[in-house]
Amino acid sequence: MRALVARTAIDPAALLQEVAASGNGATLLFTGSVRDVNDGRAVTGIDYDAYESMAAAELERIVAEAAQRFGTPDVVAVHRIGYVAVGELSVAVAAAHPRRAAAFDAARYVIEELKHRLPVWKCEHYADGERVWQDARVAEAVR
Amino acid sequence: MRALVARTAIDPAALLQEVAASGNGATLLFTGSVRDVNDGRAVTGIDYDAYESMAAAELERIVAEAAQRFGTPDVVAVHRIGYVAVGELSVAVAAAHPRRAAAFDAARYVIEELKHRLPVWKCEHYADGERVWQDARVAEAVR
Amino acid sequence: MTIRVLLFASWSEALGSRVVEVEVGSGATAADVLAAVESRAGGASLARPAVAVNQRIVDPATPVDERDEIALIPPVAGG
Amino acid sequence: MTIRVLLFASWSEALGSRVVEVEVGSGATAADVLAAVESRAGGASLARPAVAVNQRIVDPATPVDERDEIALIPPVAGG
Repeated sequence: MRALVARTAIDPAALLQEVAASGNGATLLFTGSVRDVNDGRAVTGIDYDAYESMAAAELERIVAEAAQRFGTPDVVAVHRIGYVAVGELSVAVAAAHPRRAAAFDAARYVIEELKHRLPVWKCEHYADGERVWQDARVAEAVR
Repeated sequence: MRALVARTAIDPAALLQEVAASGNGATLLFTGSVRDVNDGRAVTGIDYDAYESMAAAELERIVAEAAQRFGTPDVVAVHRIGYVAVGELSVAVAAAHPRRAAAFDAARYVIEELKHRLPVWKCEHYADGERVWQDARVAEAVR
Repeated sequence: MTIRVLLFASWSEALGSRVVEVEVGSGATAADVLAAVESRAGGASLARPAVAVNQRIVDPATPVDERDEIALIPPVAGG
Repeated sequence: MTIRVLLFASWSEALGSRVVEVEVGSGATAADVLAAVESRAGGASLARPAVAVNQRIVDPATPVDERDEIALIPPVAGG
């Protein structure tokens, strides 16, 4: 069980190794990467801001909840912050379990919860040079 | 899109690379490995028998169905056959998509379908030297 | 006519071969082929298989031909 | 009392700083702190944030203290 909020590149192979155990028949890896297009605009990268100490604590809580709920200690999650270029990983979750249904559910739980709970914010950088904080776009939308 | 039934070791990193595309924000990897214990017995490995030509064709169909149903060409699946020792991978599925829900669903679809449709059979080898064809155990169970 | 039947898993082991040839009458069905192979298996504890003709599972009433690729498909469990 | 408030994302950008200090009366609540920071933001188009006290999101009516770690938490979107 491990949770990390980091400025360094994510290594998915290391995560897979970390959750490996001879009793685990099923291993799930989810990775999220920066897409080249969002809402029709060409994106070059995303700058992730974070309330780092709270984000690290919250990600630890989420991983612990998944471990408890789905019955496996083999859950790890890493969220990258700072500038992440198109194609690079921004987040990765690995979960392993004797059975595949629980491995799927544990990985899914972690990614859904962190999307809603981690104090992390995206500033999208576009090919035309503009950049937009996504939390402010929410403000526009709800007006 | 690719499906393979093979006697060689599975390389999950290669599968991840294969489904990578700059429009895919979400990538899912499922791997299945031989567990050290099954139904309380210590297992040393599983010998996978297969109707190879039919299994290859069926796995191709399953991958194509997932690609069509979830709207991404980036789905690959590999099933290993022959003897697979404890801890080694017997199956791997990778799926990538702009959105995470579809990536999860595509990978899940492929693994569930192949478990039920691939003409592949397991002979479990136990630490005590015995080995048991699992298709024959079904026969015992339904008597 | 003579039908070649591919065998796998416990069926292959029980009959000591990956393929057997059975004699059936003309107009024989998938069910007839299965019965002919079963009679060779003696009392071995084997799950009842489906029959595949040309790599597709067929209804037992499907007629077979010597040119078909025929296989017994025990309960599968991949992964 | 003087309250230090941590800022992130569009709030940090709008106020040109990762942290601001605001003056509030004794007995002030999280809502009072937010109002004090908002008055500094002018007319910037900012999503209304939650307030975290000691790294937990709190009800706006929660009283705050100068020793607390206080932060504005705009709508989050990790991943």
